Amino acid sequence: MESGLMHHVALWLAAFLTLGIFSFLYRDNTWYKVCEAIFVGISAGYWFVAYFWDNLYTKFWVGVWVTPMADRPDDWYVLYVGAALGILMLLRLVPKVGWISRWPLAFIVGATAGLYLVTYFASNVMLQIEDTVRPIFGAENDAPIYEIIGNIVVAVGTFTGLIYFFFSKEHRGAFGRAAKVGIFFLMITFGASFGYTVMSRMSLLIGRMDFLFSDWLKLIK
Amino acid sequence: MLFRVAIAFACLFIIAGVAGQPAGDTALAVQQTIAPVTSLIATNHEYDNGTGIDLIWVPSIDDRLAPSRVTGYEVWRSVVGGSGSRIAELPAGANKFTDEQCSRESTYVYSVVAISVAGNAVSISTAPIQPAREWINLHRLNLLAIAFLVSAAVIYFIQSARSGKKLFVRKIAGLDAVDDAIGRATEMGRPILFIPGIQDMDDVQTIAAITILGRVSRVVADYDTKIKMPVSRSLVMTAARETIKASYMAAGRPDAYNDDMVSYVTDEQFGYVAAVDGIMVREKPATCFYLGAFFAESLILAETGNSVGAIQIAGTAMPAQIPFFVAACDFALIGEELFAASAYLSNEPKQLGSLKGQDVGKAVALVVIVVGTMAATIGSAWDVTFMNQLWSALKVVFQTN
Amino acid sequence: MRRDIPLLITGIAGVVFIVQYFIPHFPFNRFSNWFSDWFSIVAACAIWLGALNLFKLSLEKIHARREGWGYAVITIVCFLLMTVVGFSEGRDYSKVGTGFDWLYNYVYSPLSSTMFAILAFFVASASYRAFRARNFEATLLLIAAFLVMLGRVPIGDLLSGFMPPGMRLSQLATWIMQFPNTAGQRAILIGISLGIVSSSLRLILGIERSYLGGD
Amino acid sequence: MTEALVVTGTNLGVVISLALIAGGVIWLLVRSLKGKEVERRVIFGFVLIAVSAPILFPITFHEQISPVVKAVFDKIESLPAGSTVAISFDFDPAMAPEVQPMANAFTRHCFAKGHKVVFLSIWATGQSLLTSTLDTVVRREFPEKRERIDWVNLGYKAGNQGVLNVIVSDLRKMYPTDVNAVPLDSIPMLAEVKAFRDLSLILAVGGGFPGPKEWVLYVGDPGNVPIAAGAAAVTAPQLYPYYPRQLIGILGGIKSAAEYESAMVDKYPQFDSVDKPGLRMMGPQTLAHMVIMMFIIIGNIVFFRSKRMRSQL
Repeated sequence: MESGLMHHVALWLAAFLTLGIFSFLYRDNTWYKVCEAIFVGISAGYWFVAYFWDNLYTKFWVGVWVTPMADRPDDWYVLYVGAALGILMLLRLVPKVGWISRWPLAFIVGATAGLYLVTYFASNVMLQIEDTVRPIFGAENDAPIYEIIGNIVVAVGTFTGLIYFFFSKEHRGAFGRAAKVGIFFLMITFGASFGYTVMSRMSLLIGRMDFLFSDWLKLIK
Repeated sequence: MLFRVAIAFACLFIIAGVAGQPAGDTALAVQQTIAPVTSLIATNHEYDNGTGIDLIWVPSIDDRLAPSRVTGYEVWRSVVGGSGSRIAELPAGANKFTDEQCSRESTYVYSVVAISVAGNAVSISTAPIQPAREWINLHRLNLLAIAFLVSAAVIYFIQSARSGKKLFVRKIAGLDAVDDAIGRATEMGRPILFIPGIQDMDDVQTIAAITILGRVSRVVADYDTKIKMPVSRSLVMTAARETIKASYMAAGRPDAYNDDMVSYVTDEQFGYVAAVDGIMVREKPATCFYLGAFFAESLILAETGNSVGAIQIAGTAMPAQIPFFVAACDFALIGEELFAASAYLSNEPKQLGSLKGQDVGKAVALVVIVVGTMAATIGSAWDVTFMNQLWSALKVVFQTN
Repeated sequence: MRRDIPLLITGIAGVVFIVQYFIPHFPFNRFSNWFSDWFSIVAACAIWLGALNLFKLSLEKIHARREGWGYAVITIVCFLLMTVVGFSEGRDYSKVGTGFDWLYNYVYSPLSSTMFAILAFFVASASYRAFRARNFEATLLLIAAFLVMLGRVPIGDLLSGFMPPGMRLSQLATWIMQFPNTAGQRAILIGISLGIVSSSLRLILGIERSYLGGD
Repeated sequence: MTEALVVTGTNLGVVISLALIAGGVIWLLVRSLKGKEVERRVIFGFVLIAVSAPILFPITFHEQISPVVKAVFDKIESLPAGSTVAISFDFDPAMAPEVQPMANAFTRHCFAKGHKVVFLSIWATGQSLLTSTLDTVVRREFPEKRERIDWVNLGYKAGNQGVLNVIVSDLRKMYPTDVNAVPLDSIPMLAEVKAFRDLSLILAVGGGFPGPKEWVLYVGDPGNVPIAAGAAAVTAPQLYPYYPRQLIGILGGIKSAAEYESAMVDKYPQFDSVDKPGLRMMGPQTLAHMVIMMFIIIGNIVFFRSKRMRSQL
């Protein structure tokens, strides 16, 4: 791969940065601050470059200029709309007309609101309801008992959980008790997700430790 | 739809008829070659922009022998007045195909070739067909109807609230704490930190965060508290500045506003978190708001905020991150509460009316869940026809595609 | 005027993007693709605003010799290094073997994965601090988390080894994830989507307008 | 049950680190009983020891394979030798510790069964991780397997699910050449593979977007190809709805990777000597989980203690 020296420099650099970030756990210190400054600079630069080449150049410039006419999709010209919105956005740099940048912003907000409204309605409300509506047990009664209990739990949990989210009705009486059961279900959900995630998070730390012990210090083969 | 059913029935009859023939006949007739596919029909693909044509056919009889003598099918298309070409290869047993590469200007003729080791058999060509495009996707009509119902409820309650009808809205603990939390920062002389998530303005959670920022910064402007808002997206920076500026103007203190209240850090998730963590331990904010779309950084932020003794109010609609906020923050807005927050904080009747509207949606969901589960259980356990019909009707209504 | 035009734009865009979902006919069938293209172009333009802001704040800090100005120098140098290398590599800037790729692999990536790994420590401190049986709700959270964690490691099955197969802790953990967890997630998801419907409507109808700023 | 917990690794280091943790926990407990809060850094210290000690002095458990994982194992076992299988590397360095062990185990399994493997990635960040699997597993452990005859590296293509949408019906349209610019038409092992729907199995390793879910929606369902997922533990629950109809099996997180490695060793003893990061990481995982559960217990002792003390006042 790389020459020996370059590889060593790379390893030591990566180790220096790794330990610098870890040092934050003890307390804020100069080493961490240096790593933080490097991180912000390098990553902001990364995205600046990536946005330029991937979006402005590859998407817009290539789309309206480089690609030969015959190979273009029939709606290539709409890319100009994007560029126009982008330029309006950049007018923010000119104090006198900076307010025009609200137009592209308003467009983005409106389009996002419209898109989310229908897609979330379709994929979450409709689909989740459809999934909840299922028999608790079937004709043959061959479903194992844990599954039957599970199905009841899903139906009751979804029902009471939704009741908890009601805003315009006071949580009192039977309704209040149902909402209370709902919050119990939510809490079990949160606990379970938390416990389940621990393994993922630990893996990341193990990965870093592995780098320090084996790649850098070569303590293990 | 009816037409399709008719075709399907026709095919079934043909299969049944063919299968019913004496076996000896076909065995004698087809020594070397194989039989072609039959009943090939081309129809317009419904509800598209005029690019699709559906093909359906009855597989070659030899495909039904075991082991099948047919190894696969080829679909050929020719433009009327032009040349033909092979557009697809399908495995044995296939009986339908959708050609999605059509042009509305052309008329097509299709044929299907059954392939075997011994030789190929070409079917009779379809009648010429031209794809059509439709204006409305009727498959989504159910979605349109239900979405319309819920939206109408929201708009109705907004209107009725406008006309002065009193509305009850339950307490949301995290939002009742907002004023106190800002007041605390003022007393301590420390800044408040507002983190609008790490997504851009094309995420509705970020937009919700910015609308809440509008209410929060209004209080901040009134109290003359310091607000710090590092962001990870440039568009969010622009929108947040507009929002805070408007709040300061509304509070009658435009001079106190400063663009540096909002600063861009970096688009990178963890680079941003590293910087925000640094800001937290150095400036020791009295109150932290984490509202918007969050990923793994949720717990890093919440634990660091806790270590500097900040009051933390969080809210997200990312199901995977809500548990961390619930566990590690003082107040957490769970899912839907994030979207209700700006309406709740505004305390304007028309905004609160929209909350009542979305409750109608929940009521519909509750009824469907109860009725549907009962129908499905009774229907399948005791085989009650009416219940089964009700169950499948509900399934159809809530199906999306 | 400065406020009415943007409100009109939001409303029209919102309605159009709802309607496009139901219309397969050109040009509606392309709208969502167009929007994602447009958005990526706008975001690529807007990052200039962000980068200039980062520069401005850092330079001000350095100029005034404010506390920590040295770190601002490091940030600017790193930013410039990355952009100069990135632009000089051309459009294949991220190909394996380029200088940009080297910086990505040995600077960006270790920093990013270490920051991510720090989360493991915070999971532990949050468990210690937050999982306390303050009330019934908190106790449920605690028990669910405890059981699922136990079920995910071999120790869990060792402890419950006396139970008949099918009722061991690992299976219990799976059951919790499969049923109660599904119920909670579903309620949350349905709620969120209805919340989105109503807040999107508020935006489209122009009732919610704080994001647009003042006059 | 005895079989599920065969602990190997019996050196002094294990004993010392376990003693260290046990002693520390007792010390913590005593302190807590005296009603003192524990500082965060102490907790961090415990996590550090619990994770690093088993890395330095490996402890491994034998994992019992669960049905969702076994389904994948059995599928690869049941394919006739010489079938063509694709492994997609759709992850980044941050996710790699969790999912790369799965990709490596899949690779070994496919080669051990004599299958042909198509490697690719639809994540830009996946290319270098794919290269590292080729270097450390394919070229080192299977030098007899020849590139473009037994395996091929298609590399990365930008376009997310758009790529999948195309390759399901036409591979050459998206990938005219492999990563070394060799035209696909001149690659012997791909002579029969015109599209991804011609494959016998696709192993989608990843966890973000696009990931296994997109493979199911854009390739598995329309192309009628069996798909198996190797996913990060965080995203695995979201894949369960697709099992077993649309996904033949799911590996979720490092635990499943360890189970798979255990199954591999049982079936193919020759792999006992290779690096098994899944099993290796289960040691630190187990210890870390135990330490965290200890903290929950101690945290509650502190809490009840202080509550009682308050009520006595």
